[in-house]
Amino acid sequence: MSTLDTVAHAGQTPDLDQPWADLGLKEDEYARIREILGRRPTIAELAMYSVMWSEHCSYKSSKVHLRRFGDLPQTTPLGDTLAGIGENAGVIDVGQGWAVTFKVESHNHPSYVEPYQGAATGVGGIVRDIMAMGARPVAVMDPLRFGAIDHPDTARVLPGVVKGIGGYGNSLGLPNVGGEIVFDECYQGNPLVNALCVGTLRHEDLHLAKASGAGNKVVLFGAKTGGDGIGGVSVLASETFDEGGPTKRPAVQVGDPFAEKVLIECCLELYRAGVVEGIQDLGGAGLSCATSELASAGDGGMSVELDRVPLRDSTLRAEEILMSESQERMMAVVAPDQVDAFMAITDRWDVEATVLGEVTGTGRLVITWHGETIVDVPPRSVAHDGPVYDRPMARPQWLDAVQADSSASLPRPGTDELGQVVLDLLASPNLCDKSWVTDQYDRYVLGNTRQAMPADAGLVRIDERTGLGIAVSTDCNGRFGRLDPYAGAQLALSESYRNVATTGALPLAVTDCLNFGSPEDPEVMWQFERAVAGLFDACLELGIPVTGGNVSFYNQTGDVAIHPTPVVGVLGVIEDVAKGVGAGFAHDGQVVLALGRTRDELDGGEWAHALHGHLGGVPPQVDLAAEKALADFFVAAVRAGVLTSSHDVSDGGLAITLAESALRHGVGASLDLTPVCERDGVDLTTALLSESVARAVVTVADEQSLATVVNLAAEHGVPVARVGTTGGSTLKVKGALELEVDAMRLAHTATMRSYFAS
Amino acid sequence: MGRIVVDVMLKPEILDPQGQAVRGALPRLGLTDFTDVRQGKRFVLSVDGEVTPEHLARAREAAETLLSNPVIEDVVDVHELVHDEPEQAPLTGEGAR
Amino acid sequence: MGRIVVDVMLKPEILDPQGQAVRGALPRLGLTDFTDVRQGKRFVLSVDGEVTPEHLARAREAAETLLSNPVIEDVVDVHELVHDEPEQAPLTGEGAR
Amino acid sequence: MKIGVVTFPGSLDDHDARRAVDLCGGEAVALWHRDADLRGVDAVVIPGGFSYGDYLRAGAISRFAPVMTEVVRGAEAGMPVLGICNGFQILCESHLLPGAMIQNDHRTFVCRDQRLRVESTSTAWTGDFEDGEEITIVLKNQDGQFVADADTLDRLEGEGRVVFRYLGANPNGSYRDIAGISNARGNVVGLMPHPEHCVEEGYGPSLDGRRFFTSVLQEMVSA
Ligand SMILES: Nc1ncnc2c1ncn2[C@@H]1O[C@H](COP(=O)(O)OP(=O)(O)O)[C@@H](O)[C@H]1O
Ligand SMILES: [Mg+2]
Repeated sequence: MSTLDTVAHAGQTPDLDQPWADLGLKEDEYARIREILGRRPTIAELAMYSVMWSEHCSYKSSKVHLRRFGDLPQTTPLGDTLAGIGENAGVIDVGQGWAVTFKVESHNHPSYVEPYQGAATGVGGIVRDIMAMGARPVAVMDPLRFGAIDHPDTARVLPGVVKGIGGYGNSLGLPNVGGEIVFDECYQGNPLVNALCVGTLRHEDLHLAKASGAGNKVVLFGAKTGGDGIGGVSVLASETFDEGGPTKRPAVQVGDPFAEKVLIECCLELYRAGVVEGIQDLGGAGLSCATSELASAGDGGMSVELDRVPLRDSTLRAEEILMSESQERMMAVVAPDQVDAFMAITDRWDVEATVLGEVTGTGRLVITWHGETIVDVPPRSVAHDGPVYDRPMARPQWLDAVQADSSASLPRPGTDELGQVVLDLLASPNLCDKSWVTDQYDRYVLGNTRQAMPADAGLVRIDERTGLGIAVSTDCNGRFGRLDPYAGAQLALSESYRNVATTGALPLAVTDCLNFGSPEDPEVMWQFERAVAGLFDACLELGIPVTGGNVSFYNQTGDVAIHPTPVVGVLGVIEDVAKGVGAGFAHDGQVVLALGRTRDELDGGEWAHALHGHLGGVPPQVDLAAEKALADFFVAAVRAGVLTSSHDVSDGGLAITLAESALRHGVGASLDLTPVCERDGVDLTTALLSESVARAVVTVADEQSLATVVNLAAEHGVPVARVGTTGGSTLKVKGALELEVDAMRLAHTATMRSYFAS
Repeated sequence: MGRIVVDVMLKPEILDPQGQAVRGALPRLGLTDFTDVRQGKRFVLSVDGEVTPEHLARAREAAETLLSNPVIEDVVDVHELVHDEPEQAPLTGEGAR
Repeated sequence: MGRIVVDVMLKPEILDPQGQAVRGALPRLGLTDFTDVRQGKRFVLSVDGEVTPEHLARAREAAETLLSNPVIEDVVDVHELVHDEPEQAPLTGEGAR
Repeated sequence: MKIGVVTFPGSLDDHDARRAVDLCGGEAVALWHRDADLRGVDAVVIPGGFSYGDYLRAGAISRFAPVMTEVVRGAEAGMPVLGICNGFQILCESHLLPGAMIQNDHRTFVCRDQRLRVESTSTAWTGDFEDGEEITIVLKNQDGQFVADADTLDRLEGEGRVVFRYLGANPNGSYRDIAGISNARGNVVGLMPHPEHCVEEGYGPSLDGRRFFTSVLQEMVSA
């Protein structure tokens, strides 16, 4: 039999050599643990600290920068936030007694190792975060980045990731209402799989992750605990005292979406019954995280009998149980007189639930194993007071050269070449039709989806009675991030904000997933700091808070980091979702208007990237005032009901916006961009390909609506130009191109299929 | 025509939701003997003519590279399907093996 | 602990999308010997103690009622997993059966 | 008129089916898989989703739920039963309908607005359609390929029990483009597409789903 490393034993063996380095702890971190405890940690304590103080759980490299987001006013254009950064997910008031919670998270590395399960459990994890706020999850999105489209490993990773996201999300009955698919060599070996979930709740249903009220019970419910995701602890295994050695521990976590679907319904019923005092999901760091965070955020004390945890693998040792990342589990704090009611509900859903212990007034988290104390720590020291690093930063040496290498050196296409350029862009990996992917996602389930892909933003009804709805979009151009991380983050926000606004929704709040290389590289750290600063300044200017998000570091191979990729999600609200406007020319004979100002801005854009493999210069100028004006215009115009369609201008420029508008319903248009060119002083090529911000294309049905729109645009200071009329089977731009809509469709839809449909 | 069977199972330490679901359903049919159920895959590969050692070697290669995902699965068996196995003959009644 | 294996295959006349996909992928790995591939399911049922004839009978019942759908599938084999089968031991190298 | 909608663990479109029933003038009643009780409903909808995760085979495990004993009893006595997607799979596994569903031939989940032809209006759930009418209904599934042996298929065709057929490219490999079928009596219908997602302006590609529910309400009035 093995010897159990108890607290008492630790006291007697102060000089035992411990494998802190193999667990990823630094010498001074280990020293601090000893100082906190006044003795050496037990193996179980060491396991807890090491995992909770990891970069992933403690944000030790990013904390000093992320703190800034907390300085943003915690108010949206509609009022105070109900829960902000630091909770599982931020919660915002969207009016009429409704609240919305949303958050984006990464599951990058697991998805590279095992694309299907990595992506699936990524969805599962973010959905539990949303559930933990007391909300019903109502939609998901999946911003994705892959290596080159023609790289053999992309053929392995992409289909698996897509199948995993669909396999999990579809089985949960959550509509997938948007996302991104971007290909770039820089993500080779480091694909990004981010997942966003939105949930809704009534204000009074808000639940927080805290264990308060001494005597309240701590209940673990959901799936049994297995050895998932505790690879690191195998280090401990070799150090400890077992004979025979442990059985193998899985290298990847496998998701069970069915178990999670049942868990969702079960949780919602528990909330309705009012039997939950506090709730926390189990994600990274499993029970270590859930117990220490619940205790730390509450009264501070908790006692747990770890041997009560239902196991899938009876060979697991105590420290492994503490670190296991088995999926589909939750932890609740329940008043003693509610435990029976709680269990009746979990029984009804065939969900296993076990009382593990209770909240105490001791200020200590005490964990026992068959009666012996193996953990006795101040929970705050584990959960919230981990190490914080202000890592060195350095502006990259290469940046000046890259910024100097503008796209001006590339041959601009002549007007006679523009037709082919547009076809080539429509077929290019980042701009091509993604329905091969999005058709694998259920967008209809729950019956509230007003708009999903390929819309600018997902648009979802949250109240069937009143039609109250929300719009959500995620965006980021990592190339802009590489050219200028500060501007890159702002441009990501700018685009996401615009995508939400074009539907007529009022943008309210931001969530972000900051995907970067190694924080130990000063240049990466500099990029990170710049991106956070950019996002902070932009949110301040736009008057919207960051309510939550996620940081993913170490996305690099050797010395080569991915482009800084701060994926930004924006959520907006619309009073009557039925009034929301979609993209695309729907009818013949409508007036087409171009909104916003075009500058000569092709650096870092799709034209330079897709057709010339060029990345240099400086990204488009950030103009948040213009972005806000455009959004305000949209809210007013959509409320007035005068727009028949709207589509923003972003990747690929006006050319792609117009082409996509024609493709949507197969309605062409006849256009003349002279007013834009003359007003903005750009040539036709620039007008079509530039990626300047704060622009959109809208249509109106009649002269009266036109007048209203022109007035509203003037009122908000949005430049507007009448550029043509919808109709016909071609997209015609005077002096530049005339393309059959069918020919564009052929080019647009062939790409994904040719690489991935087997 | 010869046939080769490749059996692939999830590694024992990996969660098997499918097996769990079956495990949960059996008692409802009054079948209470089974303490655990794991679900795996069985492939039957056909070759022209007799199965040769080369065929088996290639089947093993296929098993390791394509038919199983080594991160979560084990190839537990690769063997020739011999004719006295009741292969493809539905099992019925008492007499069946 | 005893274990019983239940093998289920799609009926020969039903087209098997998964098998077809594997069949199509093999030549891309340079494996050109295989003229057909079928994918089925393999269940491993555990029982406490030795496998008895009663256990086998019940496994057959499970196979016919739950584990297979007779409209599309055949139960091709139900047998005790005997210990000299290389069960759960990953197959490696030449020596492996 | 009360129409029951069964919820199994893993049902996803149960709420939507109840909404559709209510919107079309019926009274939706939630039924629970564990209860061998139909709560006095006049008809039953088995909704879509992934009951029991669709592990093993789609619909295989739900078939053994206590509520299904009652559904089968009711169906055999002539009560209208509609199986949508997973519900269709459950009805096949329960032997209320012939045939079975296997994985889509392209092996991926597919979500699309699907054109269908109504091939029979003499069932409890299709009386409000015109014979041969073309409709658009949301289709979304992973295991939607309807298969049956040739005799069964011939019999279904011969007896006019093919109720819906896919138009355009076959979305999942279903034999003879079959999207939905009925039992001999016409009270039990199963189909892969989702009429409950086509009942509200702006929340689905059409309103063609409404007539499934108005048909059965009409049928029950005249019965
Ligand atoms: N991985 C994905 N999952 C779901 N929807 C996606 C995904 N990738 C792209 N989409 C959807 O496809 C459409 C086009 O994507 P994109 O061109 O990135 O939009 P935009 O430029 O408006 O942000 C959008 O509706 C987007 O939400
Ligand atoms: Mg857009």
